[in-house]
Amino acid sequence: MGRLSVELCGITLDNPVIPASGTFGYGYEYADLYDINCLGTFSFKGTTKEPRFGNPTPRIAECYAGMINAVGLQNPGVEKVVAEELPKLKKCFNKPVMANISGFGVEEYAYTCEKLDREEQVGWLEVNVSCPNVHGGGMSFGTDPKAAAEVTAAVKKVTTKPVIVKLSPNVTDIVSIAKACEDAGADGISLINTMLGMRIDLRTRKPVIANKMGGFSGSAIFPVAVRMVYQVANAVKIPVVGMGGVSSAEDVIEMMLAGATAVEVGAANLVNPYVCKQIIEDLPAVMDKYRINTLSEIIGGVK
Amino acid sequence: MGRLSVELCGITLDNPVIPASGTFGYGYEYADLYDINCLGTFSFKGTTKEPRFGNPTPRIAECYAGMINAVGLQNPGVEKVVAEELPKLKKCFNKPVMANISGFGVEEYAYTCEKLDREEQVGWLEVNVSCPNVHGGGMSFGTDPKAAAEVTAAVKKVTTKPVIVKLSPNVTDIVSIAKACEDAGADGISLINTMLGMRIDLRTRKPVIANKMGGFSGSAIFPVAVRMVYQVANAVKIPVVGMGGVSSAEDVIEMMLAGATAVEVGAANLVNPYVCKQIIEDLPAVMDKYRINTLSEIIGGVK
Amino acid sequence: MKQGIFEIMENTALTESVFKMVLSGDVSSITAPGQFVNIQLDGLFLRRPISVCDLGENTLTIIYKAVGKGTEQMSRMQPGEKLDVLTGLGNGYDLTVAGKRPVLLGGGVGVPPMYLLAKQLLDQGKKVTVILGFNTESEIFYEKEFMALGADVIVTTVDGSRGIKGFVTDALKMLDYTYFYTCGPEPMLKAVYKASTTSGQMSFEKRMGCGFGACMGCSCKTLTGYKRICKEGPVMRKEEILWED
Amino acid sequence: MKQGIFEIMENTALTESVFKMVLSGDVSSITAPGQFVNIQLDGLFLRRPISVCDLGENTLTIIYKAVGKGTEQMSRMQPGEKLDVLTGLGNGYDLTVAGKRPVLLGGGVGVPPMYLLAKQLLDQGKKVTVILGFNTESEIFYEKEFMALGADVIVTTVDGSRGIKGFVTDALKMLDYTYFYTCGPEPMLKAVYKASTTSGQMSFEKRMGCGFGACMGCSCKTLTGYKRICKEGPVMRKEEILWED
Repeated sequence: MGRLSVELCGITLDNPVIPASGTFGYGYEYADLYDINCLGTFSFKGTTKEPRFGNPTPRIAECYAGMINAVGLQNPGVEKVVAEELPKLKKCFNKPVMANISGFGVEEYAYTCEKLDREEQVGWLEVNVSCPNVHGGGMSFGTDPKAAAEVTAAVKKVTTKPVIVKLSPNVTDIVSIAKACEDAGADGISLINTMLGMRIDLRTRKPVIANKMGGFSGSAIFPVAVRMVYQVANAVKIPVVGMGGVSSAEDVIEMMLAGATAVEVGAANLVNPYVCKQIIEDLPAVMDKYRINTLSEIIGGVK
Repeated sequence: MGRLSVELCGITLDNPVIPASGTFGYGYEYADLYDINCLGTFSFKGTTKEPRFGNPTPRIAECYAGMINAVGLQNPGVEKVVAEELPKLKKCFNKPVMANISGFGVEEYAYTCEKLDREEQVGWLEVNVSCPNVHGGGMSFGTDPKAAAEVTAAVKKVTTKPVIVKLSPNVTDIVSIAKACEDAGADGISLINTMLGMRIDLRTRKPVIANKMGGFSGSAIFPVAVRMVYQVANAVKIPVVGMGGVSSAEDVIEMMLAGATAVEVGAANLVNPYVCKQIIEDLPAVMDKYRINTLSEIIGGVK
Repeated sequence: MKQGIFEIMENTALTESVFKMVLSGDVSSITAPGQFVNIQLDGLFLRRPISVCDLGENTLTIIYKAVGKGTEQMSRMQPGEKLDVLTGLGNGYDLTVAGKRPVLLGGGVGVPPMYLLAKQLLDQGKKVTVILGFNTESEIFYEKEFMALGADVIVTTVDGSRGIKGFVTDALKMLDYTYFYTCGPEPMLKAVYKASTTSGQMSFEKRMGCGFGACMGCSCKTLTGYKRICKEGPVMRKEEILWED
Repeated sequence: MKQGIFEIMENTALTESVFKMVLSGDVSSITAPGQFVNIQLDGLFLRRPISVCDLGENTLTIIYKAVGKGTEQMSRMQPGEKLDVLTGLGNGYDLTVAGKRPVLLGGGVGVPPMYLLAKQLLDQGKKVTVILGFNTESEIFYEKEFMALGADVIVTTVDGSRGIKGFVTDALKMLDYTYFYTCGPEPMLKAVYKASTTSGQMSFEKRMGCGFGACMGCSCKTLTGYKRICKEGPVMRKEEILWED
């Protein structure tokens, strides 16, 4: 175990830095730039049962210290991910990968998880409950403790791999949702997914993105993420993966002090494709500066 | 009626620019810098029944494109506001002012509103429902449609002045709360109050602010504010006052397109004390650029 | 793709709102005309993608229109200032299928990528005709530069204040050509698609997130599947285009 | 209070982490030693408050320690660069009550405001003793500058590497004085409060929001009511101080 290593649901990570789902594809674009085996792991593109093109374009808007995206879970569908993406991934990444799963109904989540459970390279299942529940009036699973717990329980039934439930921050009481997932058997919680945001183009007087609203991410949301990670880490016993606006080694440390066992980096990858590699390289010096011996010792260490 | 003027709950504003409560004191600090009669109006420091010192210090934290504050409603109490602050204000501000009211119980809100209702210079009562309900388990009034409606109804009983309910964004469903307030008689809705955020000092490993968490404001939160203003303006018939990260004439126009009748400017005042004056001066040229004849015509004009 | 720090050598106005910037740095990852670079600007979150207009051994020229926060900020920058730039993005134009007499059609800020393309096609001994479309005379730029390369240059203006009155397609109709390459606003691309009598390639513009294929922000549907404008594009072959109306 | 654009004339290191910056601009709103300025920095939201060390006709000197993002960024700035500065903030020291032999105690980055204060007291013909407290010899700055003003200067270091070994209060005990003025970290202020045998004034530091009295971010309780460190402070009279432990 090195200075940077942490344990996430029974699997040791060389370091806590994890590119977040949707900002790292299935790894190749980045593998062309650097050896992605330097990462703790990464969470691959949100995968659904069926292939999806996603939303109409424009899907992206600029914001102060952040961006909005409304990609809409574009992905080739789980069959193709298993048949084509994972074999390719194996060639450039030799660590367990985090499989990010989305769905629009409980059975759909379970179906996709079951398929990915059989894949050797999958270390963890990260279940994104921010999607709208099409059988439940369209509200996101992640805004209702019961719906989030239902998804968790259904997924747990079909896998022996650790299940990390990824929560939406667009809720009144994040703790109640995290606890419901824990009670339903979740092995970990990751948060925060993007915040719901909107921008309007003054020239056209139309929303900047075709979908009107979208997921707001980037440095701007960091303080909300730190707060929610702190609240959840203090309320559950399972490990918490912190994310939301992380873009530096300092941010990683702040998230870990708040209670994160590992830290995902999202929007920052899109601006600086080398950011995760740089954070990992920066960590030892920043740890020295703040007199941190090993990262695992500071998890939840805020006084 | 000039190009910039708008009507808010029956009172005409020369322009829609309103410094937000808590960033403009009772007006004097700024009256030393410029003639504050150029403003549409301003919302004075959140006033409670009893005098309050507020939270321990530090109360302020820096964030990417924003700040966190946990002042804790420091104010001299409504008696002193009526006896001392309002007479002083009259000397430097000759327009109706927006009285911002907070409370920790329904009766307390009503008490304070009733006192301020009698003051001639008060044009609107802006009722901040983000405070914790001490008789209701400490959850904020603004997170529960019923509690928010109860405060609204209690306040409406004791005043004939327009009541604008100021909503917290830290909720799953902002529309349900806005509608509950409208149904309870609110004459307007203002939003968004600050988002709950947290920062940790890496040196001390303590939260940056003494109160641990605080209200996150500044440009960073603008996309969330635009989204909520848009959602609420499309759901209620009463006027909406938009705020959250506004710092330029362009931001004012974006908020109005989203559905705001008037726009409050908060954290930006603390960084550039002249910002509201500058926005008002910039508006005509920015309106020309985007081919806007009068501001009142663009309210809710997003396509 | 490469990330590099570039120094501004020149940043001058070509028209009221169009600027030419010459950057010095490592351009080794740029392999084809029609590729673009993605520029980081202080205080802005996303990079700004801008197509490459010309290449030297250690320099690269971009031409951009100051229309938003990012490009307006760029227009105020001075020689000597530095920029963080991702280079070598996108597929670029395929020159091998040009035939003997290719025609290049650029509209407004779609004109710049035609320059490097014309240069390389002329180097290969092709007879190159370039049609440059603008709204009005005051917006015209780079006409002389294309002439200096040795291309036949036709200018069109919508208001007829210079050259042929009308659109680039009005000039196209009068030409005999083996292949076309084009870049410009989508309505123009559509018009060229319809008016052209040969095969060709067109460069598309879409709001991007990353610019290097990671975020799926700029996806589009084509007759050969989903593509990312930033990665499998921005250049598409006429045969694969699916207009979504 | 005034808002103004200032040009950096000088920005040099006095120790490993302490820097002296001379700014040129309109200083007319600065009325007393012990006041501060509030500086806007690119990419940071809140301004950074820094106390005034010296004043010229159109210049102002600040001395700051590079400890966080803001001050580290300042330390990398070059002469010729411009800064947006709010000047004339805070009450400052009241010189009228100094008596004949005031003592000034500065600790670390609390030393700078003592300089303008010493200068003005000496101009009024007072006999001024200055006690400068540091941790160790390598952190000492401005000793010679205080001497050049004509003040009696005593240096203390915690580790005894220079001057008196110990704290400023160890030097204070040996002096005969009519009044004290002090600025430094809170434990030092507390020690001076206890050790001093006369009345005096102390300057407090607190994290601020606006710096001009609007946000109530830096409030404190005193024996004479609630005060804002940025407006009714940063200087408090010994008699009004309420230590909150």
